[in-house]
Amino acid sequence: MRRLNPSLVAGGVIVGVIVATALLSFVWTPYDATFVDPSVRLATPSWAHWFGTDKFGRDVLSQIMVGSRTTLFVGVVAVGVAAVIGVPLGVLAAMTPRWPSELIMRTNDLLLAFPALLLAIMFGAVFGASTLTAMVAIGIASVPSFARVIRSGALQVMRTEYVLAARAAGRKPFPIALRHVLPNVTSLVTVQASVSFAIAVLAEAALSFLGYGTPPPTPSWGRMLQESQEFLFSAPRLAVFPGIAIALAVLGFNLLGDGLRDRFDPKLEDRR
Amino acid sequence: MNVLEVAGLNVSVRDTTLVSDVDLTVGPGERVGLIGESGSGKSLTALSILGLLPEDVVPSGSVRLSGVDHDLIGADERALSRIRGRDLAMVFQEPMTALNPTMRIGDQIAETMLIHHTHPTRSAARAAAADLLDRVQLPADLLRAYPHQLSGGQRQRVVLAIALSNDPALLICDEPTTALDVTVQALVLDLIVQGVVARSSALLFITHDLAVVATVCERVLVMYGGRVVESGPVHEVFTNPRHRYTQGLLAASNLEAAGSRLTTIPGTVPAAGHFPSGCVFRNRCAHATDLCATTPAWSGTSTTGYACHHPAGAPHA
Amino acid sequence: MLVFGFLAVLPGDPARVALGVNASDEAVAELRRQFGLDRSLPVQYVDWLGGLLRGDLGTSYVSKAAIGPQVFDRLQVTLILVVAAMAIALVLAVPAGTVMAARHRRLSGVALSALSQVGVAVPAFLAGILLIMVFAVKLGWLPANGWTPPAQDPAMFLRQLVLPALSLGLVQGAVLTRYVRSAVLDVLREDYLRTARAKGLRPFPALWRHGLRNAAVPVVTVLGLQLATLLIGAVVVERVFVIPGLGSLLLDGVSQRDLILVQDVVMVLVVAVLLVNFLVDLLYVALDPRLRTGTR
Amino acid sequence: MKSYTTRAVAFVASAALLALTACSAGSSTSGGPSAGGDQSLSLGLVAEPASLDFTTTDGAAIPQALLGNVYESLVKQDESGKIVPALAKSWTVSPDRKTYTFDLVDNAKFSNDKPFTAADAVFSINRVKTAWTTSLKAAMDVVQEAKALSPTQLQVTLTKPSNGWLFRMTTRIGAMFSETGVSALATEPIGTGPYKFSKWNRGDSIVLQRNDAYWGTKPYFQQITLKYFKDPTALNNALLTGTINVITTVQAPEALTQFTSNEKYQVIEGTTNGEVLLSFNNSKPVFRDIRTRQAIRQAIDHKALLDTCFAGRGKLIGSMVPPTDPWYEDLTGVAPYDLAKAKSLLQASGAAGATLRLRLPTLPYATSCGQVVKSQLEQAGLKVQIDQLEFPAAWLTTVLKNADYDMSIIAHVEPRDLGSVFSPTYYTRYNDPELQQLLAAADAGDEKAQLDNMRKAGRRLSEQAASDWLFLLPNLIVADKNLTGLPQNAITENFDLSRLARS
Repeated sequence: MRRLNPSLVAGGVIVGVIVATALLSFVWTPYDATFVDPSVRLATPSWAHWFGTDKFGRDVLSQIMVGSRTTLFVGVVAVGVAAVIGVPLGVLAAMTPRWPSELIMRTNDLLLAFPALLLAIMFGAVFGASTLTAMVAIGIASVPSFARVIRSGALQVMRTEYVLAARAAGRKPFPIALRHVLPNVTSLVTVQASVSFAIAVLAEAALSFLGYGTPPPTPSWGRMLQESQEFLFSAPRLAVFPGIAIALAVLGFNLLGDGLRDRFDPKLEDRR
Repeated sequence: MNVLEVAGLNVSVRDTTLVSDVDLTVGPGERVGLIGESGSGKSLTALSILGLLPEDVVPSGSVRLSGVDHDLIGADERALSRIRGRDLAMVFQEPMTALNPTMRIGDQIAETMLIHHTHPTRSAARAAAADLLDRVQLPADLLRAYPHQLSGGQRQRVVLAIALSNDPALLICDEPTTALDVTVQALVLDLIVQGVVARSSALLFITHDLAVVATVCERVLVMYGGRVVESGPVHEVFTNPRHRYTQGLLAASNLEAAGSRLTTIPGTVPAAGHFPSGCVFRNRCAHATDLCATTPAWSGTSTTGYACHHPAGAPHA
Repeated sequence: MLVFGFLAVLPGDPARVALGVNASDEAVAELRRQFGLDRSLPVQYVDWLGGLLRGDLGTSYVSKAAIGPQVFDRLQVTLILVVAAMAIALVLAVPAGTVMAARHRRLSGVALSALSQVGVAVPAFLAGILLIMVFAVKLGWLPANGWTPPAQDPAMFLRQLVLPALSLGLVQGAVLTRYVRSAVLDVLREDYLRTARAKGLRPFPALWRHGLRNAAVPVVTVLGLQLATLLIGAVVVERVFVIPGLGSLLLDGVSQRDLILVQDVVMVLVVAVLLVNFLVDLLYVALDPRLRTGTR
Repeated sequence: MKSYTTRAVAFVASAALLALTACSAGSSTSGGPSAGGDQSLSLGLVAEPASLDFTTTDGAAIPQALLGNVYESLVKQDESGKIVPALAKSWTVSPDRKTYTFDLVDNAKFSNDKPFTAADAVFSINRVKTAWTTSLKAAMDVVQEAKALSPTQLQVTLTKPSNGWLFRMTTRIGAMFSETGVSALATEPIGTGPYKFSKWNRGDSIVLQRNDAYWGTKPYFQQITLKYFKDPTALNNALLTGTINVITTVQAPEALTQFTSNEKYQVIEGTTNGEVLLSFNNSKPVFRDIRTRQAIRQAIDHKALLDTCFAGRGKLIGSMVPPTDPWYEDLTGVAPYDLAKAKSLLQASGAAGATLRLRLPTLPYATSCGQVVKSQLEQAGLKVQIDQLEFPAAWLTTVLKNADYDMSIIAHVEPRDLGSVFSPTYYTRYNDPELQQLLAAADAGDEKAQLDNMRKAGRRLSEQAASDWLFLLPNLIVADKNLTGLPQNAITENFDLSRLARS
């Protein structure tokens, strides 16, 4: 009889709602989220436009809905990149002898010094500004933390009896990594992924604020927030909806990460 | 008057009862052993005496200490803090982790005395700490050492010095030598006994090791499944066990029958909360009958007796 | 080196940016020659390295001013901001995280915990905008933005520092709180804390005397990481509060394709990260005597 | 084309920098420093210069801060756009309109204490050809010789008559430098103006001090701080909380309401030289057909666009001529909004359904307007793909240099820039010999010929639909109520600080 973990439930529900919204937005939104209609610009919330409209007369609710897609895309790409590079790197650092491992981790530390922002701007300039390039940059910038976490997890696995036994039996490092180490760090990867997801969502918002985020007309919560700047005085609601959406998404993924951590590592149940 | 009187102690976590109805007394200067396998509830019993159970583990019943005019169960933290370390001290099982790694040994010993104002000044407390180290046969220059610079045996002696620093009325030791090398076990045990004898402190000694109980204690209580199943003077219990569990335990530890084939108790200790009702031992007991489904009553006096429907050394019903 | 390679493939050219819109290709080529951009990349790189060894960070293509003093001015500004924010974060996070851990099953702990989760979820610039709206625009208690060097006008410096430091500190504090909480929870489970209680210390004094120093080790790690990433990460808050910090300098450098400047800033960051790592290691040793003898 | 003087165009150097102005520097108006009272003023500006040297660095930010304030020119424009005396008390033009003789003031001094003489003027004019690197220097190509007849008399001979040259002398090209004061232009400008450069806090502000040895009427404020803001909201907040006294360029027109509704502030709304172009790459096959270009112009509802992306501030224009130019005429009727007409034109030209790349610089107004343009053009049956290019670097290289684009949106803020923008070598790739002839005739002719030919040129551009003109950026200034001397229209490239005063 296991108590339901409140973080997991709350995080799961929030993330579920976001995913559902994103899926729903493929088949239905109240309005075309990018349709510009000056005749209804800056409408206050009403039955026709639940969240009102922005300065282009676009429906805010529709934009929030389609924006959830961007948010998920942002997270998936960033986390994907970080995981695909960071996990093998972490496992490698854990399995190699002292000095190559040191080298990997030192390089890793230095990569931390390389600002994600700079990377994002450069990528944008080289490959063209898009959500994708910005997020690949954010992903690369998240590699160090991934590698670090995975390495510590993998080190623990390497010390377990079954790995020692496998090594004693003369199995090659690669099969050991594949059969023993990777499966045992998946829980860590999952936890780190949801945390990085939240970070990526925040990073997209910050990049958008600086004008390096998702380019128009793709709806994005970060850009909505940025566009709402000049209306802070006259129509603060334009900042409120995307602001809440971003905070909720970050909250959701953080809670999910905490919940998963408890679930995978019961001895840390209190920890959250 | 007894130093410690525990009556009807129950310990439970949420809906699971871990310790049931434990009665226990320790007289002045008396050395009492509490014996049982892991999971038998002996450590929980000790922790509930100190009031240091984890937050969600709840004790009930009564624990009284001589010289304290209130029950320790249900007492507030402030009152308990005054007692702990002064009247009641404890040595834990794991010397490697029991000391603060970031604090010098001397400060850790002196702290106990400073908390309870048994030595008014820092320098007096430090001098007393040097003296205590000497009594556990450690050089005084270890005062400035950090725990990691000491071996396990040395650390356990430091823990002992801390526990004895305020001449407690009762010292509780929870498996103090289990984690130590065999070679230093004897020394530590010796120091414990010397320490309590020198201060006329009472000792409650928790262990699973019958040989240790035999050397250290005068009286012994046997716990299984969260209950005291037998108690009495060490010699009597060990030579003439009445409870079938005690009997099995003695046979397994092979104290007497040296050279003969090792016997074990069949089955394994159930997980906490999964002990059978009635006699907690009946699912592993060769003598169990339907009668054992009811909880056996205590036979004998409060200090010597057993709880078994089919005690050893008695004709079968 | 990475930076060098990267900037070389960036579209855009500092000479062209400097000359703007209608520059002829000849004029751009001439200016490139003046900037030394016509040389091969390795030559430029070695040149820069050589300057670095002499302690010379070089001269900006665009402003023609020595970069060294600029970078250090900006670094100083950002450091003041970040350290102030970190101080606020620590002051918030240590007590809050400790209470959250010590009372993690009680309402007060859970409520604080929820609050910190929300804090983590708010982007720092949003926090900044809200703080400005309330304390500067509506209430008029503090200036909305700007930066005054402390030597010039200490009172104004402090007044202008409050809001940006707060907006950065609140968010970082919320993040830090979670690490403090988890570190304290770990410590609470330690045997030595039980020993301390057995000595007669009450829960909070026991945690204070025996727990904090031990809990500090993981917290210091996070603190170091935050400090390093914030040197540039603070740029968004710098933008909101119009603070001439290192992040803004880097952004300007990139947008003007001022290769040397960008290279220098990244260089400074790398040094800063190494320095922070070093300081963190020193702190470890100060905090944990086990690390002093060199053996584990 | 060569003969046309306007070679240079300044782009909006950063976010919507609306070229700002006032009329000429110096002696014109209101009183000297009042006794007591507030002697300092802070102005909030948008784009911080990267360097203080406008001889090698382009962009509107440097002349905006320094020209007319720190540097002065021989002649300047007054509020109505007329060329009036500055460091030259008067001048005469020879009958062949090739030789200009200037009589210079005799009491002007540079801030390095050297007197200003005709020799400095000769030095400054020649230096444009030798030391300047920005493209603006081409405006001096027409000068054959400059010589000092006496310390106070300068003679300039042109290779051919040019109306544009004297006009250009009112811009930064005409700035007078000291022969001994050009060693550190990027960091220490030295000029004869009413203000002296005092300090530059990079990333934050430029501080100017009143030049107490100024030869003309001394300005009101003792110290003026030009503070730079990248974030429009921060700029607004700075005024609201009293950190600055003036927003010289309102970037977020939607936020104006918080000032219009407040007693403490005055809002000035006028015009500028900043034409916001929806530019076409005329070298692309799809734009070679005039019907496509016309269709695009008629598919855009300019009024709705202006309302949407610039809060209705600004003025609708139909060609590359702002209302402050003498040859302005209202050409908004040439291509009125007519969706049906646009659709049929597109059908006729075969461009219907074509996909056009709209490559936008990362500037707020471009991003905003781009989205409206996309939406409106798609209603007319075109497909528009928006691309954002980092401004300035990526945009300059990709769009401006390589002309790798179909359409873009950018404000051209240089005065009288129609010839330079619509040239076959410029990014518009607009090759129109008839236009070139009109411009050449205008530059060489007398005043009437100039007027006629320029008017024809403006009309020709509009009728040929060489690009679409979305709107003219407004001169939007918000300032403390009691501040006087702020320019109504921004038609020069400097922001005149010498006329500012408190009432």
